[in-house]
Amino acid sequence: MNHLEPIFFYAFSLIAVLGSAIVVANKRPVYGVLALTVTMLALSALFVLLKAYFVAVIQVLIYAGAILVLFLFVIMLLGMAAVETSQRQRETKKEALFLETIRILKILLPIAFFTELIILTLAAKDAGIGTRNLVGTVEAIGQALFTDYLLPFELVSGILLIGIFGIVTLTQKEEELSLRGGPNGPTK
Amino acid sequence: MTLNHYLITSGILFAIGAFGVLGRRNVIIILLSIEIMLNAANLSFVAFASHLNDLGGQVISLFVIAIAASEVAIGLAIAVILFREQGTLDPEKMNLMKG
Amino acid sequence: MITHSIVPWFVFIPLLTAGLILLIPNNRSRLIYRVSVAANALTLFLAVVVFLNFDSHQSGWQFVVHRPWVSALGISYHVGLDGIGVVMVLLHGLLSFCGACVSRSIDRNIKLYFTLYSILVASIFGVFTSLDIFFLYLFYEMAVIPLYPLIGIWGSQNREYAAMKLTLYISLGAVLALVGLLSIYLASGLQTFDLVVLSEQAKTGLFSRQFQLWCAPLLIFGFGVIASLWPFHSWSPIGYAAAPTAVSMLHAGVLKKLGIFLIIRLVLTLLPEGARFWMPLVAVLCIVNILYGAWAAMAQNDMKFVIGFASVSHMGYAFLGIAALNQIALTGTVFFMFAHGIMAALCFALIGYIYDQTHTRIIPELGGLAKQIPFIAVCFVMAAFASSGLPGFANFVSEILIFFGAWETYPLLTVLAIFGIVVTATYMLRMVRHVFYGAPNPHWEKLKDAKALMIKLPYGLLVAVLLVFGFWPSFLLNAIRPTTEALLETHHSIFLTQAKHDSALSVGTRQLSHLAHYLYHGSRKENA
Amino acid sequence: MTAAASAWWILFFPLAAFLLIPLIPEKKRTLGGWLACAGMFCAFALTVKIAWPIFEGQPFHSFHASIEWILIPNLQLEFGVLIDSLSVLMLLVVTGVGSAIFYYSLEYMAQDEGYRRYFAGLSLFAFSMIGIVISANLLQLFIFWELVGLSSYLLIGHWYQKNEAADAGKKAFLTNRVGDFGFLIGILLLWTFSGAEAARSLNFLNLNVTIPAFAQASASHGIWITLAMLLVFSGVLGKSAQFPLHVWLPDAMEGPTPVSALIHAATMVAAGVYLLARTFPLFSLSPAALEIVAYLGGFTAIFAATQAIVQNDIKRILAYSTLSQLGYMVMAIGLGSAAIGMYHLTTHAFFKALLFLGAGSVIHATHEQDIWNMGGLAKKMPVTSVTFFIASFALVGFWPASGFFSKDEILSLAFLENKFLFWVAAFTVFLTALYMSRLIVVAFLGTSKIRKKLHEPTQKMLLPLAALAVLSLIGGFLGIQNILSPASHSSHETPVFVVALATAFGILGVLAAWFFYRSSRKIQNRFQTAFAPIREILVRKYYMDDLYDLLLRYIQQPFAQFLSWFERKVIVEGLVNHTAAFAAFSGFCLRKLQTGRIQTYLSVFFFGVVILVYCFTIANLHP
Repeated sequence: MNHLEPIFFYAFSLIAVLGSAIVVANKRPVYGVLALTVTMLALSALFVLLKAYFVAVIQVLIYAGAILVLFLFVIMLLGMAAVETSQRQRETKKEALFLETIRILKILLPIAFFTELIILTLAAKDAGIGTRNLVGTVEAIGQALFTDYLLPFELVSGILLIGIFGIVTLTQKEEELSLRGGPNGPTK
Repeated sequence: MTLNHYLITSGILFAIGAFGVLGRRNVIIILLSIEIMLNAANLSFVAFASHLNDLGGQVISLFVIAIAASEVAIGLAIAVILFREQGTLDPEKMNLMKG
Repeated sequence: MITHSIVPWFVFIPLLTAGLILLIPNNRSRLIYRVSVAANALTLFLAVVVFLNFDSHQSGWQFVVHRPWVSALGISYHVGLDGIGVVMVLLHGLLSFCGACVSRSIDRNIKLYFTLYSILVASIFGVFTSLDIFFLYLFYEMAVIPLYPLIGIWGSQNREYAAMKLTLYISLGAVLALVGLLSIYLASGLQTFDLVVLSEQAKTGLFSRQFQLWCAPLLIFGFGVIASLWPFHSWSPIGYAAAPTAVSMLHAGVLKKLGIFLIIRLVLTLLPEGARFWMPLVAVLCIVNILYGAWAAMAQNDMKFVIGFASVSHMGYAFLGIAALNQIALTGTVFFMFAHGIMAALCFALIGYIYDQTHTRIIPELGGLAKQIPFIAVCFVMAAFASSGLPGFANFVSEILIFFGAWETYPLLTVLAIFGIVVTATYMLRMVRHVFYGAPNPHWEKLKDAKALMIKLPYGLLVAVLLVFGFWPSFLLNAIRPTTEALLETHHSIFLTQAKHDSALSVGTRQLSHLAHYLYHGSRKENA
Repeated sequence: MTAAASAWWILFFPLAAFLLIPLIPEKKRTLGGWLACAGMFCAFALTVKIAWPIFEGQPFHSFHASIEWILIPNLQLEFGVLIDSLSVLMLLVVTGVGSAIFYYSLEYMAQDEGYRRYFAGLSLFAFSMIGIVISANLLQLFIFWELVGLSSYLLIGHWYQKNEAADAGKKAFLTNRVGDFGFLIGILLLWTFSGAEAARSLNFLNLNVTIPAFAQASASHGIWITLAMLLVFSGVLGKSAQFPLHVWLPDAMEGPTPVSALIHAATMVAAGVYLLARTFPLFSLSPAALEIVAYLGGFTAIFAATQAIVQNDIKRILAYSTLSQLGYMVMAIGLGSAAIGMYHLTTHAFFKALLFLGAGSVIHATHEQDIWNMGGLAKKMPVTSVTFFIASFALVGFWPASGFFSKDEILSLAFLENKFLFWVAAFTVFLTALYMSRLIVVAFLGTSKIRKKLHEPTQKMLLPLAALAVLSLIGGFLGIQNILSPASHSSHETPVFVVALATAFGILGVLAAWFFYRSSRKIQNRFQTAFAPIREILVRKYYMDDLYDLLLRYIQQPFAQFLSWFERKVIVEGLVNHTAAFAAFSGFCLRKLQTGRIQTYLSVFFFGVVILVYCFTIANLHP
């Protein structure tokens, strides 16, 4: 099994990288979401390689299944407008110079960040193969979850609850506005 | 495979996600790129978990997924409202906070 | 003995008066004035009692009251007086009393004025009496706060600018000093703000030489700002000119001395090596202080500006005394602080009296006033001669001590300082000549002289004090001597051992003054 | 009462008068006058009591007593009394002449509205002058030195209503201050030389011992000693109005005439000569210093005498004559004999005070100071004129008068020591005779130009005149010179040639003035046109006043203006306002950063993260 591992690793990480590149580079968000699903699956394969089976399953079920589906719904809701119209509004000459530098910066920064990470990881001395006998089975995770990490577990449920409240109030605000004409007249 | 490999891939993914957040002019794509960055983080968590033989890394990645879920939900709700107000998804237009 | 716990009352009485004044209804202005004068008279009486009961033979802290407050950080309400503290408390008692008497001419919202005035008095007493660095800094900042409204509301022309500038400058200095104080607290590692403990440890080399070298300038130039050391002096003439009489009296008389007092109490005791390293630079700066202030005063035609620049120039002498780092000069400096405080306050009080009647301080407009206000004229002539260091006044004794002391370490600079006296005499007499002598100006026919005893009291009191300590200075010197002796003990003990491996690294000015010193003394040293 | 105790009392009598006079109400102001005189008379009486042995010819034994004033480790300043033959003589002069002048000014200032203030000032002056004479150490002498300057400031500026008087007072004090500046540095130098660190003291007795020891220590010390003594001499220049610092004395005539008599003739200006005599043992250590002193004295003598010739104000003529006589005294001490200098000082005090008081009574009667408006006073004011003649007789130095003896001592000393100075002194005798006889011829003889009826001053003013006249006449026979150097009566017999030459010059001067000023206007005008350029220089006082005004106006004033400009521009505008401007500018730049675009914020944020990680990499790469 272990002689096949490098091949699987390179394959899946390549797929993941390409998928995310497509997400970032394409024009239409729908393709973005699909590319992201592909990346998610590749990542869960990597998790399997790392013997984190439970996390891999959750990744596929929740992340790919629920969140990305949510994305699709929203894109459908927004319709054509979602296509990026990238005409540039006129800027004053002085501002242009400033924004130009910011744009260049936006490209340079991730690259700079990436190179630093590479230097750091290469510099790390004891980067040998781990003992690799850790297996992320359901009962191991379940046991850890409900003993050592009980408090964070409860807190996460709290955060999810807050998320729900947030969405309800946001959407609530939106309907109420349309009923009584809203601050700046009926919404279009 | 060694820990470094996994860290390098998660670094690449994170960089691409960052580029997406900074460079793209569409809120949805920005949210997607944020998801990529979060996944990159997850990958490195799990890689370290297996490397350090400590389950903590995997449990944390679970939590990250949970939080990412609520974050995306709210992010999309805001995107929808912004779209209703501004009529566009381009973050450049949204400069009410201009100093 | 009841005198044991007198010292805390110095701070509490003015604060209580501030509270009491707030209770008095606003229209009873005469009552407010009387209450505050009475309170200041009480503090003056206490100051005199403390001065008389001060045992000048033992050099330690006396009248000590110690209450731990925040033991975690090592802060405690620790109050006490040594030789220098007693003299300063007496000075402040005198000036606050005279300041209260003189501010009879304040007409707008008197209640607020006297409340702020009492807070200012309380905080200055706080600085002189506290032995805990935390409280020292607390009261130091508390002194600056009431100054802003006092100058801003009751001052004369361009008072907002002056109040703003004054507060900014002093708080800038205070911030610099705060950095120094905190680094002392941390570097000592004793977890205590207690000055007594720190100074004991400092004797045995608590702070490393490296630490002292960079911490000393922070404190010196931090407190140098309020003592108007040369580059940071430009706030003081403007500040005094705009301030009301009583405030400029207190400011020139006492607040300026805070800087010097704190430098002596903190830098000389805790950072002896740092002091020894930086003092040549301070010496050069203070000579610029003297001559610059003197000549600038020559070119002014507003009386308060002249006295403002005069006090800038006189502060140069105090710094010269400190910079010389020997027993005579240091005793001279403390005595000088007392004498100059009285003299500057007297000048401002007299100018205030004239301003209240003539509403102008421009010298060319005034002329020949001696005919109308002889008493004020006599006091002013005496103040002018005291400021130019005429024998018979306390200023002369202090200046002689400073010159004899500074002569040992900086002979050439002392010569320049002595030349400063000649210039001082010139501009003071020029002012006396134009304001009081000469043909009587018909415009000022109706000036009223100070007839009633209560009006004459502050001026007479200050002149009397100058003369008494001028004729027989050992009243004060006996109190100051043991403290300066003990203080400089640490310097000699450290430098005798340390003199041999003095570090090559020394500031350019240090070489400059040593070169001049060597050239001058070189031939005399080897066989004197 | 022991001698020391009486010395203290001599000092404190005038002080008591000074303190009591202001308490006297305005109504009984004459009481103030009498109080001041009483103080002075008691001081004089006590001095005579102390000096009694001298009158009986026994040698005077000096005594010294002092109390601690400032006590600090290695700085002991004490307040002491030192009475020796020198100070007794000076005390006699000060209190004697002072009493006469006090008595005189009772009458002279009777109508003055600042009566009590005047007598308070006089008593303060007497206190400080006596202080100088009896002080035991140099610093104490310096203290009284400045107090004398203060009292002369107050007295010159007595009529402060007049602008010239106020300015003259200020000028006198400041010029003295310049001299005192050098004097103080000299004291500091002497203090450092006077022995080991802890045992330093400025006591004269100590100085006379330690400084010579210091001088012998090594050759280079001689230079320091000369420097120190020249600095002390600068104090003398200021006080005794010698050459560079003499400008204040002629202007000091603005004060009342008794003040000029007391201060600017007899006592205060003599304080400088007294200091030279007191520190003579130190001066004698450095011949170079003495050389300078002698030449400067000689120069001042002739310099002042030339200016006296062209003065028209009677008091200014006497002022310049005082300058030139002081030059004589300084020259005498410079040539090596303090005794002769003091001798001339004593005799000069008598006749110069008499001259001023005489001038005072003339002014009191005629209210006129310009000699050309007087004339023919001899007939109208016989007593004053006779005393005036006696005094000028003594000033020029003719046989019976005391001036003859003291001046010839100086001339013979000069003849022995320094030929050049001898001829300078001799020529000055001629000039002295010239201007004094000019004064007498123009003011006292000739036709009277005064319209109103003149009357002799009252008895109160004439008595001092008479007393001083007697002293001026018999002064030479009192044997004053052997008070100071009793042992060796002047070793050299005054050569006959010197006496003859001096008298000849004197007579020549009188005759020249007699013929010139008695002759017709026509000849006088011709002479004046001939010497017009020289006369102009003399009238303008060698442009010294203009030089000092120039110095003040074109150096000190612009420098002061520059400094206050520097103050406003560089410090205020420069540092302060610019820091404020910088704060505003940086605020402006940062504001531009808030573009409102989320992504710019994110990129800035991400930039921060990159920097942070960069730091970690650095930290990791080379730990």
